[in-house]
Amino acid sequence: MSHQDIHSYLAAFDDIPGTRVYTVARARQGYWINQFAMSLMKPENRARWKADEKAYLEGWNLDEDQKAAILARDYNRLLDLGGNIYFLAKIFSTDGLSFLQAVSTMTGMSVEDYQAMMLAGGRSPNGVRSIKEGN
Amino acid sequence: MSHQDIHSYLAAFDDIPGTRVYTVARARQGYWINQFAMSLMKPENRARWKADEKAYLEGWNLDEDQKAAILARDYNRLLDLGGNIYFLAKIFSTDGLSFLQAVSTMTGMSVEDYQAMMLAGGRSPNGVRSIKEGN
Amino acid sequence: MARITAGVATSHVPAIGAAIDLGKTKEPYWQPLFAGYDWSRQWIAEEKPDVVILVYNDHASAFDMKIIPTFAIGCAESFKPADEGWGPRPVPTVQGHPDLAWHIAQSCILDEFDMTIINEMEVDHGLTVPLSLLFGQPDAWPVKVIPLAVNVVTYPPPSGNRCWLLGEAIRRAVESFPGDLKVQVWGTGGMSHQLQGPRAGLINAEWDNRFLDMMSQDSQRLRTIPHIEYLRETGSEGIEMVMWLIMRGALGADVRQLHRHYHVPASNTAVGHLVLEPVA
Amino acid sequence: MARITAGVATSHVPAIGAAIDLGKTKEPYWQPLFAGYDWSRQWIAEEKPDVVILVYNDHASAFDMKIIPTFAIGCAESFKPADEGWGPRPVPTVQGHPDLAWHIAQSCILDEFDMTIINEMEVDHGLTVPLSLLFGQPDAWPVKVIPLAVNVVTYPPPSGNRCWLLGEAIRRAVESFPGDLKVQVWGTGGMSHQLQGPRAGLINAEWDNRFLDMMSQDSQRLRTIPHIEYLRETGSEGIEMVMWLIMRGALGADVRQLHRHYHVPASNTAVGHLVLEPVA
Ligand SMILES: [Fe+3]
Ligand SMILES: [Fe+3]
Repeated sequence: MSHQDIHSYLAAFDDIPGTRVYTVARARQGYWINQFAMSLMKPENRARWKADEKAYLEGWNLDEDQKAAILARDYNRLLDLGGNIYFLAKIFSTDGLSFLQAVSTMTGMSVEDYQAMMLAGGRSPNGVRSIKEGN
Repeated sequence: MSHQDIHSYLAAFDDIPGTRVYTVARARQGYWINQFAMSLMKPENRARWKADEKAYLEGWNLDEDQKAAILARDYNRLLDLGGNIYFLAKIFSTDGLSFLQAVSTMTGMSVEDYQAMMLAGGRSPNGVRSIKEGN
Repeated sequence: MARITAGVATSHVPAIGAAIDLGKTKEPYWQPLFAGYDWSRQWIAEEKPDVVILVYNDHASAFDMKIIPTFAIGCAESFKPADEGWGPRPVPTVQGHPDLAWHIAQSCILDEFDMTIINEMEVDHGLTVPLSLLFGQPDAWPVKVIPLAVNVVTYPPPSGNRCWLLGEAIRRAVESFPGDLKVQVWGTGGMSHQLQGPRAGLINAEWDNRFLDMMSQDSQRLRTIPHIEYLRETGSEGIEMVMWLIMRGALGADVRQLHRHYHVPASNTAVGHLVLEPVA
Repeated sequence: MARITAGVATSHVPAIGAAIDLGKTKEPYWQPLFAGYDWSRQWIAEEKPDVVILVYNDHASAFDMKIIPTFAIGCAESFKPADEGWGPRPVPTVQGHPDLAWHIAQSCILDEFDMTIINEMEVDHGLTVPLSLLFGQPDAWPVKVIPLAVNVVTYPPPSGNRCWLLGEAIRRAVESFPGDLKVQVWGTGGMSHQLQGPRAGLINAEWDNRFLDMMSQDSQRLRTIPHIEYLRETGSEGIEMVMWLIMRGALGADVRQLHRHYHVPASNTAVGHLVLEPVA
């Protein structure tokens, strides 16, 4: 067993275009975004959330940026602030959105165009493997 | 790394006199004894327990044997029924007993005699290592 | 003695569960996906395994950020479907096999795997969608299930090699369990998918199919695939495929491929499915 | 770079915490026990470590039977003392070192240790009594602490060899942490004690002292001691000594013994204490 260095392991993730890997740095930054989102697994919490989103967010140790991104359903911004997609899924599921609908909002495409891309076989990996290699 | 067989690993434990190792079999049998005991870590639960021990036990999926042993503070019996000493400690701590006081009740000695034995260097391992070997 | 009689790999996309639950499996979008499981449903109905060790990942359902176990084995009597934000799936409660689960947990710890034992847990689509794909919509699941939840959400997940080694340890454990049980190991998740960011929607059918090939033809090579390769080639959530290696490691050196299916898309994801049989 | 500058071993008997909290350390019963820590208190005041990686076991305080992690590393900002049935100990909240803790967690997972990461946890006497023994009663602990909780309650605990290997992995992790930190590793629990059944009160001073010898003289032999030997020779709770091997493994091949203390009894337990220094 070789002992890989965690720094080089992590550094490679930044070389993938259009992707935020849920590293520890992100997990720590987004801790309360994710814990808030997870709370929406309980129907009584979903009811309180739907009744008054702003009031519900007060209980969760979130900063103004994080609150604004949640209220705006700005998922790319939420990823940058440390949100993880599986936690964030509790927010869009509560909104009645599917993974496909919510995910498309992060790509700059309309839901229809995104759906059509998927039906045609999805996004090609060519050109989006590595920023450095440009492949 | 050699692959030790779990059956021979566990069988050896039964050869130690006067000892109940907290194996999985015991952990499964005593699950609710231990979960009940753990609940006494909260002051509000301790208050309810002290006010009416029998009533408090109703919430915990315990059989009559287990309830009787808890109410009697029969710690050897509780070990046989799957209790673990670190969980049971929440019961005797709530009673205001120290580990030494509670532990002595399992040995057939008075607290004073047990305490004196400990001051004299404790119980010798000679003769209580193995039932089979008699050493 | 108990024995591992087969391995199953399958994606576990939540939309597949929704399609089943809402009776949409015959719709044109879904029909070709489900058709690829017809053979497997027939096979498993004849095969009648007693227990499935179901390797999956929890998607922020049973575990929040307070506690992140690398390998968590479910030893409970039963496991309720989790409410992931739209109510629990209308599927039966999953019945565990505590005797075998605890036996595996103990054996693996003796074997120097640092298991986390779970006695109360809800299970999400990662576990229930594979059951629906193989068993349809019964009133009760016709098999006992031992959930094995692997962290592939917070980095780093376990290496592919570590997953393979755990599979080998699970096999040793199963074979030392007294009692005549037919045990299957299922590896779930994947294949290509990325659910986040501007690169979302990535699918790499070529890489996926090479991976499917290697499961039966060049399996030792699978152990050496680094995490970054899954991410670059198959999207950020493609990392779930490391879990297939626990299944593969449990089957021994050689396997026969009994069935194979690959379909794009299910929602954002490339669906891959294999049925493998160990060759003595 | 961060470096491991010393290892400390010590028992963590709850009654010792009570004696300190109630101001009884000068009483005849307790005086000889505490006297053995005088040298260490002075040493550590001069040594001024930045961080202690404190290996201990949770005694049914943070973890109930729902979840049993083999190795759980505390990555939180701080950890409150647990209420073990008589109210929390009146000691300061323990301050963590999340940067180093997460670094170790990640590095050890890459190194194929199946860590459980903990972000919220209370800590019991297993962790706070060693701090009190070394630092007395300050208003705030003069060191950051990374709790490393090892399951030694539900069988099987990790093997001695696995503990040693984790120690080695922790050392590699610490040495790859950027930033100039003096890090100590403490192994706690033991020595001889049995808290249950008719055999309770067992003390084996001869075995304990051989174990203390081996920590600096024949340390590779320590890895091979099977669980059953701890149980037979030192009582059922003597198994806690496997945790010392994580500390010892982290110090490297050779160590110098700076201080040693052995005292019977503290309540039901034989108290052992070592201060060790790695030899380059
Ligand atoms: Fe998944
Ligand atoms: Fe202890």
